[in-house]
Amino acid sequence: MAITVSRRRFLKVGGAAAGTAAGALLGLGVDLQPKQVRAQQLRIKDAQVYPSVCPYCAVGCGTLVHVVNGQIVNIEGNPKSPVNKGNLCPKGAAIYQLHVNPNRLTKVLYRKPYGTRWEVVDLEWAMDRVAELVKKTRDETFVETLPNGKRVMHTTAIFSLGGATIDNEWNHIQQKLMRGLGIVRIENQARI
Amino acid sequence: MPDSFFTHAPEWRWWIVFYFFIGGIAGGAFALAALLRLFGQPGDRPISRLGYYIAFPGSIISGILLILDLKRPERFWHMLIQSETFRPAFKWWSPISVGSWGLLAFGFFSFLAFVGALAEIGWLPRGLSGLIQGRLGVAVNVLGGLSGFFLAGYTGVLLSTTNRPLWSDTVWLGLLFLVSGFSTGAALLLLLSWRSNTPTIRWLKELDTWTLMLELVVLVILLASVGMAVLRPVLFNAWGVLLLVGVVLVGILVPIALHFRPVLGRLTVPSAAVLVLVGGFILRVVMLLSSEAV
Amino acid sequence: MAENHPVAYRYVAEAKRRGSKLISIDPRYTRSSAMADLYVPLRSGTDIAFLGGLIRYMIENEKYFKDYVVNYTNAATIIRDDFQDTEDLEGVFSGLKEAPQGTFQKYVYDNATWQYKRTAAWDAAKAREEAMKAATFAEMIQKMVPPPAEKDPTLQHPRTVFQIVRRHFSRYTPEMVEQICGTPKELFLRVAEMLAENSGPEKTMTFVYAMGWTQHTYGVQNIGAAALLQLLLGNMGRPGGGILALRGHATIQGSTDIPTLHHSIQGYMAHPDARRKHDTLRDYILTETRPTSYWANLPKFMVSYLKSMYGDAAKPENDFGYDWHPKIAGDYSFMASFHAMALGEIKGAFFFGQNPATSIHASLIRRALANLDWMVVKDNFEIETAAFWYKSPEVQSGELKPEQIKTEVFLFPSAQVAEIEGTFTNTARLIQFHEKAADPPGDCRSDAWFTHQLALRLKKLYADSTLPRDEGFKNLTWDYDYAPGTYPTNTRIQGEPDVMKIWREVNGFKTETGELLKGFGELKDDGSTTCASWIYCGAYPEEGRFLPANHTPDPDDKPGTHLGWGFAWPANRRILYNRASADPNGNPWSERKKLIWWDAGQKKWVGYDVPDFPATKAPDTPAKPGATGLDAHDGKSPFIMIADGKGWLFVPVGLQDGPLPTHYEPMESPVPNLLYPKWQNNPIAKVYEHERNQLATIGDPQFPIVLTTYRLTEHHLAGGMSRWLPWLAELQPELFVEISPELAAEKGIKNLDMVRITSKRGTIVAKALVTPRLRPLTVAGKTVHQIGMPWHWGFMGISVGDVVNDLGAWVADPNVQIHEMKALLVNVEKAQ
Amino acid sequence: MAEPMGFFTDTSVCIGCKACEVACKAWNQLPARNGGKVQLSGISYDNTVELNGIQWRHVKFIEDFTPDRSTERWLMMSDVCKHCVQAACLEVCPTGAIIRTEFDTVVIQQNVCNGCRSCIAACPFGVIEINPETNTAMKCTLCYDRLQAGMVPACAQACPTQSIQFGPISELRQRAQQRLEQLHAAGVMQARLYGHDESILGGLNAFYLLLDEPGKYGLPANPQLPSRNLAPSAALSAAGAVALGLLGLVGLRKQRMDRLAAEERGQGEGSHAG
Repeated sequence: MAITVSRRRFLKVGGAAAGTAAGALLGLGVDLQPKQVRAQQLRIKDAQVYPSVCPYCAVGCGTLVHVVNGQIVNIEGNPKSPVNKGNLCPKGAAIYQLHVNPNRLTKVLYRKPYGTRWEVVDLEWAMDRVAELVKKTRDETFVETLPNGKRVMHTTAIFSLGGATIDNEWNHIQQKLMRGLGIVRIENQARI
Repeated sequence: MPDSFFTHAPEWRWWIVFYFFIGGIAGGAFALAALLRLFGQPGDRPISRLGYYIAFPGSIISGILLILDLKRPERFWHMLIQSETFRPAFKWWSPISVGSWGLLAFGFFSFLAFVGALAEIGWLPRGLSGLIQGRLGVAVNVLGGLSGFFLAGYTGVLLSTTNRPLWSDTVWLGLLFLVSGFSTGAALLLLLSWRSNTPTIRWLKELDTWTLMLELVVLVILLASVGMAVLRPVLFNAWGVLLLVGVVLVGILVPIALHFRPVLGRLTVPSAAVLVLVGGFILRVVMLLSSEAV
Repeated sequence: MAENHPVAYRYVAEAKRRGSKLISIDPRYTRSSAMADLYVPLRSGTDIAFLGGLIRYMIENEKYFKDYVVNYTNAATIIRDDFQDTEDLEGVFSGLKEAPQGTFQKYVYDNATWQYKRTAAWDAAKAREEAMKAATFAEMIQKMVPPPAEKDPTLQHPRTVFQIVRRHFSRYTPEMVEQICGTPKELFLRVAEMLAENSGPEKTMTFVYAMGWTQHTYGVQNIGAAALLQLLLGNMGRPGGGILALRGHATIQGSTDIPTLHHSIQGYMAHPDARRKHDTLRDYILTETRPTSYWANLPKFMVSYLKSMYGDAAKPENDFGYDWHPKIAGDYSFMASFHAMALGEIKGAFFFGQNPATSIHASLIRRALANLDWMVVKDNFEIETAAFWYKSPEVQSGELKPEQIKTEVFLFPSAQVAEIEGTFTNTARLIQFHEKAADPPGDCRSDAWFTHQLALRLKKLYADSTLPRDEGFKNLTWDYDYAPGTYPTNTRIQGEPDVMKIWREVNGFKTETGELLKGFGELKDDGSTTCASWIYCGAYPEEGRFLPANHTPDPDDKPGTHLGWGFAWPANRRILYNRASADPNGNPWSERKKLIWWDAGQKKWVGYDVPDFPATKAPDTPAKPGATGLDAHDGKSPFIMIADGKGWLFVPVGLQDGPLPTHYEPMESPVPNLLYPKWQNNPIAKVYEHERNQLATIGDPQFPIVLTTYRLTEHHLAGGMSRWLPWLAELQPELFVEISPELAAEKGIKNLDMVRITSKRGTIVAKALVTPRLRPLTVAGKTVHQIGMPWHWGFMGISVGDVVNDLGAWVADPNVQIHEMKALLVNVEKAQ
Repeated sequence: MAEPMGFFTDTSVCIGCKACEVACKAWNQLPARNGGKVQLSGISYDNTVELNGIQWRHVKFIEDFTPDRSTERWLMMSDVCKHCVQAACLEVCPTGAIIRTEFDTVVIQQNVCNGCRSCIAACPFGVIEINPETNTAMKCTLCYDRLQAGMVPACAQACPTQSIQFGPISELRQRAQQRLEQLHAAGVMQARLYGHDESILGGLNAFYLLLDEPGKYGLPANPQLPSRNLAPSAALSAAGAVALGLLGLVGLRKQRMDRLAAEERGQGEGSHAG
């Protein structure tokens, strides 16, 4: 409080010392403005908070996700995280727009062979179709042994790419499913 | 770079240019009318009434222009009344606040004078002519005249009370606009009554010429007060040319010359008046938009 | 670092406030350079020359940390007499031979001559034969223990590692560095002095790198050179030391640990491979186990892994299902796979959150996509890969027509991080859990949902198969559905797998009781434990205790290892090989730099971190001759995963392209190799040959300018997570090329002009950003211009631009098959 | 009243990452310019170019290199509303929309502002602009809502290098002084503070440590209140009004004299002073 008083006092004195009548009066004028307290509505006041992690680079900044009525309303740095202590980079600060974004896809898009446009298709149908295609291609291209007699039990005609942006849990079940099927062309971003 | 160049333009453009121009004319016309009422002869009355006819619609148009310029026009009343407490909003140190009240006051008095004038010519009940006659008339004219002067001049003060290039780099803008308002007010009166040649008209002509000379002097002082560091980027371009040609030459020097050498015969007075009006308009255009362009 | 990992840089900023010095070595003056005490320009791709110069400086001026080097590195070890260095063979090591078919290489190395000289004769083949007869895995491993290596602790023997290293780098003089790198000699010497001053018992120094070091045909050797230097300076295993990889994806570490990569299986075990002696489980174990290190436990890791795959069907009698497990038989890396796709050898593809249509030599990749029968893209936005068939430059130019592209394309919308629960592993190996905050919109689903649902469908499709080839898949355990009655009720989405069930499998448990494992020390090689990822074992030590979700940071006045926040593999250790933070006797090297130390009273290692060392193994413990595992190391050997417990200055095994880093030029270079004129490039670099994959010649007059590519803090990689976000798009709205005022003047280019950039493989346009942050360098007596381009752009999204990777070449480092986008030759002209 | 709070922005550690810009937009739900579809500015890495109604934090990039690179500096600075103790915007605002809060910060009440833009012209730093979505004047609120909840403003929380520090002004001034001394001791003699004391507009509640002259960063060297011009400007105008009035009166008097003279010569119309 002490500092406040001195700042205010300076204002008045300084204003008067400035010499011009207007300066003094106006300095005073500003100073006379009452301090106003206006109750602000905090957007996240009644929000549920979920600790999360930034999905961009590998620093692993902690974030907090605020949810009101099942909708994400805010995502910001988690001050408790020893990784970032609440800090974020511009990407991390923009995570909200990864979720709430008019450009976001919400339906499965499908393009027929030789098609010229996207079609919106049913999720279940698409899943069934992909499963069929995987089986068909695997069955057609499966190799049990190489010409040199080495047992390989694999297919190299199916390629699974990606993973570095996706949870460890997915990486685990994806590589397990692929290797379980004998699909060995598995890659992610780690070597590019 | 001068400090005023680190600021942002408020984007006060055409609505405000017209407001400044019309408000200046209205204020100047009323001030002239009031002068004639308060100190002139009965023979001056037609011209003073003409001043009232100009002032009141001018004030209405001014108000409309001002509101149109707001980004939230529906909140124009926030200028006058605090929206949360419904108490009057008045900051004597804020030209825009004082100006709003000034325009309101001017509108009020010019309305009274307008009604009085209509009563005087019999379009409204005669009794209302007391608004511009007798004691009440004196009050209306004094207060209205003062608010007219205010309206013509405060717009320049408003511009100076910013941190913008040119505007805030001088304290002469209020005076310049005031003088210009006076001259353009007089010019409009002259234009509208160009067929007559009464003593009032001669007075007006004389007054306008002197006012134009004063305007030229003020403009020169103003430009000198601004300094080269600001003038160079703001006016050493098309705007400066416009100022020289449109204001100094067309709006001031030529009308003055016409006053002394009425080479156009009957058309001299209206021509000069039109030129003064054009010059007054261009003055607002240049003073506003050259700074806005920075 | 300030540029791409601003939040990691926060600690550098803090250190700088306390007086630390920061050096930025970069072809471009970056945001990190702006913060640095010293900015050092160099020609892109000459890091080994620069680091080699530093190595030479430290050795010749005796600035290395002698106690550390003698005790903790293999400096004293003597190498076989028949080893020949690049100095002997004018640029290559002994063992170079013609490459077999299908490796995309001209030459490969046989590393036999790079080995330690043993104190006794050692016939590995014979030992292996003996081992195959052993009854247990432990006995097998025991038979593979070689006799100890010869050493000379005085480091004077001419064939000691130390002397070989000294000779190898003797030509990397400051003058040579200046000639090759274009770095003024004085600047180089200031760097050398600063590094030396800031290393030793009282101080440590760290290297921070990203793709500037890795994306080269000698990327691994770049890192190796830094490791060598850090070992010489005693900066490994100590707080404030090390070499920090700034990795670019949230769980690029996790997806390497749990590898969605072709070459390895869980926990850095090699993928069973038909090209190596991996025919049976025993073969595999004998080939892959390093008997005298912690890797002696590999049979436990491997058997537990196989149990996690095949469950109860994995039995000792069937080698725990080893025969069902697929084997690789070639290079299936990113570029190799797109090469195969370009040749029509791939029929179907999944792209999960990855956007290859803007990746290396992207125009070739986009053409390859048209060869697929089907592809699945799973992403948040309609990325370039999904849209290749109607929006790619090749379609725009008329070369490809949608009506002629057979590919059946699926684009599945994805849930985003706050809509999924799961874990990421950051670049410091820290596994952190993120909660699910809300349901994703519409048909957006987590990737785990997708894979789980796909697996359930495939399980059904194969349920009735009686083919032997399908037996493995039928036995593949797939139990991730929530237990009845436990599915979350606050969601409209059905069919998500239970993350904690996945973790049960990753962490591992006892097969008899189902009891979760508390650490990899509990793993067994008899099938009584199952564990998918031995390095992640212990993250979920008991029901209700999931350490990645731990949220207890250290208070401000505590050491700051934050052992209560998340879980860092292995065993929650924060600094690897931290035994090296104490001196040979177990005392901290200095008070300032203490981390863990030997407490003689308690007879154990104590300190701020979890010791990366047997907890009660005293510093004076001798090595047990002939023993396996860590018993083979003495108490002064910090590097427990390494065969001799020492940091390797000289790397006898593990590297394809030589035991020591050697300067070679990038595949495209404006100058010849000044050091070894006979060998311009890494002799065993890979080139994925294709008619469209041509390379410029040395000093090619058509392509005189060096292009380096990079990322911006405002964008993320190929842009799939940034170019669609208005808040990020407006920060860096368009592709640009950074050009020095000197080059701009030469080419008549002004700021914001459209510029055409052409490589041997393609042409793109970009806006010029003329900036003094780039500068011409004098290299080998001639002026070399360098330009820089961020590569985030593509033809979809809010912020669009040409694909910089269209300029790239399919060439690769032979160790890890990374490309060389950091040093290309191009030409630059004003467009129109 | 609570203690005066504010920002100390230490530009010597600013890495130009723009986290502050995005964190600000995210918290305050401000849109990107034209939905993010904009053109490259060509001004170093600065593509947001200015502070305005939807850009309450703005990072400036100044490339300061000599042709031979003997001097090489890339200055970066996160600019923001200064929350002046003597605030020009607050001074001129006619509606009372702009208030000084209990934290001594300056806030534009969005439900009051009617978009007259006098604050825009008044601000000596070019901070305020109209937000095209609300058509009201907007600028940094110093996260008034967060402050009332005891939280740190979004930008300061996001800033990875503590270039943006938030706290009580008295404490920030001490920290700034220490940092300045540290830099001077390290030989960075160009370092200086800007707005840390009353000499600039009574003190800036968002003040800076700069590595060069204010002008280099686009900051006015000697910003002033617009009201400095009010009294002289008004006085001149008033004097002008008097002068014009007198001019008119002189004319009228002359006219009357002429008329009286004419009356004396012939029988003119009678006159009454009106």
